[in-house]
Amino acid sequence: MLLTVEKEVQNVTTILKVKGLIDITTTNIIEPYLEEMDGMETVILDFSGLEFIDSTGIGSIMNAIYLSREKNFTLKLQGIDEMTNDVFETVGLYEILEAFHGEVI
Amino acid sequence: MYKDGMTYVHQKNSDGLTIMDKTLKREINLARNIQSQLLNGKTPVFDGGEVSGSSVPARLIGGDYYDFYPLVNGKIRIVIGDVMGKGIPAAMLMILTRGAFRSAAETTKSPADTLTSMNQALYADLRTLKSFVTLLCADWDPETSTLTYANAGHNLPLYIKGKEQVVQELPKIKGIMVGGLPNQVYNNHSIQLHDKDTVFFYTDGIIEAQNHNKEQYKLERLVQTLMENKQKCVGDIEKCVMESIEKFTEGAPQRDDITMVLLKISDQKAEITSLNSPLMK
Amino acid sequence: MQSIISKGKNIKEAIDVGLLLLEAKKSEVNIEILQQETKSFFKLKSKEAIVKITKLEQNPNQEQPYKEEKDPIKLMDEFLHHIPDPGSESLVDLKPKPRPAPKSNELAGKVWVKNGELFCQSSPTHYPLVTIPDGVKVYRNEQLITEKSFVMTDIDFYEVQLETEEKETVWKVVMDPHKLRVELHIEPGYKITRSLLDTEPAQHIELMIDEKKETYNTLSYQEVMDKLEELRVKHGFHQNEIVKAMDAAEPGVFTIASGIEPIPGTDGWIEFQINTETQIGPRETENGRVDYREMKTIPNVESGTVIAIVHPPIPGQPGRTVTNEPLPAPQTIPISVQSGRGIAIIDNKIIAIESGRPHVEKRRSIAKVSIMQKLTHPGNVDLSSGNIHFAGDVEVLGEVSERMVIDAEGNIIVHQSVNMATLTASGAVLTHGSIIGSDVSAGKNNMIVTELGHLLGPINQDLAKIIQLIKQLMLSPGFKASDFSRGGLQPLMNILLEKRFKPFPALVKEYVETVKRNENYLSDKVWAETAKSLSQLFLSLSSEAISIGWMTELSEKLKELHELSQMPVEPNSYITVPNVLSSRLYCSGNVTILGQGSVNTKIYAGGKLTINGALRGGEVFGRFGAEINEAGAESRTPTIIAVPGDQKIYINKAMDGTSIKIGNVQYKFSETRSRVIAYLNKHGRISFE
Amino acid sequence: MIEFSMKEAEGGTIIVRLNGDLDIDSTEIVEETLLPALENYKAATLNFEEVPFVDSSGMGLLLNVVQSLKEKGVHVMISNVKEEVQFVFELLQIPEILGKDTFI
Repeated sequence: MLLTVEKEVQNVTTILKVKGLIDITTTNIIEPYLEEMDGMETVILDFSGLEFIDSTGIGSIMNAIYLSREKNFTLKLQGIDEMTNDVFETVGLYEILEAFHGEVI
Repeated sequence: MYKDGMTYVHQKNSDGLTIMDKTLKREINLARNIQSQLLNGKTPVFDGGEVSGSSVPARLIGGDYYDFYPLVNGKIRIVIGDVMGKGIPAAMLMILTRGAFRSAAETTKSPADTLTSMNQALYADLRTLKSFVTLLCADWDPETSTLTYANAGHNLPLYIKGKEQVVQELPKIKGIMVGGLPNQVYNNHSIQLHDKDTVFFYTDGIIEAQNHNKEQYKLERLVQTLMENKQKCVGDIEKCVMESIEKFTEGAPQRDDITMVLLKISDQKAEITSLNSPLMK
Repeated sequence: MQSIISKGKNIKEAIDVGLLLLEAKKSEVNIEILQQETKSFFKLKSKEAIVKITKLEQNPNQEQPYKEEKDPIKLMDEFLHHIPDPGSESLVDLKPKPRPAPKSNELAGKVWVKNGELFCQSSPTHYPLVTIPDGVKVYRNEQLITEKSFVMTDIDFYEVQLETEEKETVWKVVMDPHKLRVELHIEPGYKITRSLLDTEPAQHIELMIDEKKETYNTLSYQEVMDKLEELRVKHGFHQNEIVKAMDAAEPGVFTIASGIEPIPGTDGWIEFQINTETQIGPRETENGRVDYREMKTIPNVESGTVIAIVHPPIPGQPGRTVTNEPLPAPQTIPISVQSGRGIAIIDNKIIAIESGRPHVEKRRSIAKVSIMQKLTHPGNVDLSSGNIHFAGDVEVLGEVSERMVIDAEGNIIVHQSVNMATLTASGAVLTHGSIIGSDVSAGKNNMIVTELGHLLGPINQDLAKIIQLIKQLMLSPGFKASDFSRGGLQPLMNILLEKRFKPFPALVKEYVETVKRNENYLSDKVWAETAKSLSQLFLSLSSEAISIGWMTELSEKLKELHELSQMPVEPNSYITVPNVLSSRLYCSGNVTILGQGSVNTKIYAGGKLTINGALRGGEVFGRFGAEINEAGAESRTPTIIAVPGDQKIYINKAMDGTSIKIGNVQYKFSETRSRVIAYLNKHGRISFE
Repeated sequence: MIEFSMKEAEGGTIIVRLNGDLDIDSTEIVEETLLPALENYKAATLNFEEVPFVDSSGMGLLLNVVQSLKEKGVHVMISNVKEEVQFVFELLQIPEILGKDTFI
């Protein structure tokens, strides 16, 4: 598998640890995890195991951000390496995150 | 069995392909032709410089987009963009983006306004489709030799200074990708270009091009290639970049489309009057 | 303990529903209001009322320490009783917070505000006092309290009414008449919500108000785009400004589209290849004396010299309106060059075909270039030399004596004095000696043109009226126009001139005569031609057929001439002399008296009048102001200095008895005054700076 | 071309009914026939009811008739002027020239 997701639930916080690459072939793996966040207050996406992300992957993260409003949780991103950070910054992902009261930790 | 043009018939032929596969393939080919005609349309010709652009899709059809639009005031509006995703969905959104650019370019005063207008026009659709487009829009004014640009989440173009012999990114300017948030205000930034300067707009498919060993082409190689060929005309630089990528990837299948647009300033400054607004070739 | 959460349009409804579900009476439950219903600015945002209803134990007293004082259920009943109708604008905070549990002795006789509600505790010895600030209404048992302060009791029911203010978003899109700019004016809507601020318990409190302003900018992108569409705005949108306007919290104006303004071109011009500077007169030396030897020599050219190059106009660049229509640049006017004497124009070059002083006279877009010949008269001009009439410059090295006349189409320069003579020049007049008892005029032709212009104004006005009248007549159903083809307009003209435009022929006559009298100075044939046409039309009784087209054409020409006469001439002529005595000076441009001054002389300056010395007696006029060192005479000879209403008079020392006239207002100095700067104030009276 | 008919009224007044256009062709009739015929009355009323058009010569003619009759002591009145003709008279200020009371 090119992408694995580890789910860890602590009370009202869910941590999703993403390992491998998020691209067009793997977004269908991560999306179901995000869909089942009802009742969660905080969802943390941990990217420390991320190898590669493409624009479809960014699209998935945007979906997560939009979902956070719908399902009323706070989305936090962590473990972003420098290269991914550059990409996120370029496309303006952080501004969107901020607009939806999410944060980077 | 009920047959009409809308129904694909599952029936293996001798090659092992279903008829549906063949029909689909033909239609994708048609779509690719349409897209390539739209992309490789007219390139404006004007005094004081030249532009050129090209795009190679990773699959049969791609989601990258570039365009030129001559404005009534004699400027050329250039846009380059990368639609999220690949293949047919991305190609469809690319056509949508092109329409939004064409109508916005016609009516808006500056690149920033064009991006704002495009975001206003595309936001709802892109949200519904859970997609987005990164765009970089620039106005080249042959009269004053200034390049004014605005950015919606795209990577910054490379600026090859003809005189100083250096390659660097254009001064940074931020902006959220089109389809990210509604009611976005984009900002313009201007730089003065000089004789023999080249601006290289591209999508990240170039620097992320991979060879069989999963190594990336990287910005360093691109800069190197541009430096080596900077004195050439835009068509030749384009060809050299493409050749360099091909040589590096050795025909390995690519994950992303490869697109570039070049603008080069040439010294033959003709007198600019209202009459020599750009002509279409 | 059984409890449910119930919703309703308002609190009452929510409670009613809840009680029904619990099958309980109001007295058996504890009611907690979780959410007050809100009528929001937007219907979408309105909230339902939510209450939590808990069925009480048998003995609710344990939970309700205040039971003895005031049954909360009863209190609630009272509140519910006073819940405003859904339609009413007043907001009452109904949240029944658990009452603070202070020690009763501490609070006795005090009043306080907690969570926006007014509370009090009476005491047998003291009644708490509440002061009502402006803008707050307090009701006691539904009766408005009109006093500034009131005594609060806990047996009455009090309601505090605070007003909310709402204003809707107002916006409009304005396009300027040139369609170059579209502005969006916006005043975002807002809602001001007021609530009572908590106040510590005290025997006397003043209610304090908290004000919250929320902005509701309801402007939508689509509304703006629809409006722009309606205005047919297609081009030059500032999308960023539209988005900013949608976000605006304060009233503002946003330029949401702008066109491209046309870039004006350059009118045609003459580029001189030689120095034509002739304006520089004698210079004053440091000790205040005038050195005439410093006078700049006037340039001369040999025949064949290219004097100037005529440049065609450079057209401007058209602009574009926001409605995507081209906006033409202002029309550029070519310069029309008339070749005078000694000048040939080949292609775009002005070439001297005679030697002499190049002379250029420019009025707006018409320039006349000629070569002035120069006559140098070595001695005096007197009976033995005879009068001088010369089509060029005249330089007299000696003096001009009694009754002699010099008439020059160029400049006149006299090295010595001018005595009882007449000097007339189309150009400038310069003398190195005094002028005594003489008539001197410079720029004669310009003065005539100005004079003719004054006549042309009313003539053309009348002529336009006559033409309009005739056109009206020909269109009227009761008028038989067939005779025009035979008899022309003459019979009609006779009626009109005799009866309706009686002063008109007299004006025409004056014009024709002025032109005839000054034929020599009017080099342009157009003056004579118009005079002839006017005379034929209105002065002769010839039965020659005249057509309306001819009259219209003449009217156009007159209008043009009138406008031309109003234009300043470049360069203008001037008179520069050291002293002048008992003479008359007329000049279309500046008059400068450099020496001791002017005595008993009449001066008319079409430009500025400057007298470095004294002005003693006489009447002087400066069209562009007067600057005089010393004015007035000991002998009380009348001294009058006049300028038009829009000009100023400067006098370093004005002796008593000196008169000044600005416009039509006159002032006489009754005592000597220094450093006078006089002008006409906005009330039309003479003021001094 | 114009025609006229005359009818005597009380007090030495003659009423003239004009019929046709008052124009350049009317000059002879008006000057040579009408004018002499009216000279001996105290007052003359010119009825314009049947005059549909006037031209500039006609107006000159009218002014001439009124003035010469006035000189001879004949009081002239003009009546029943058609609206269109009245408009032309007013453009040229004929009522001001002849005196407003001339028109009835």
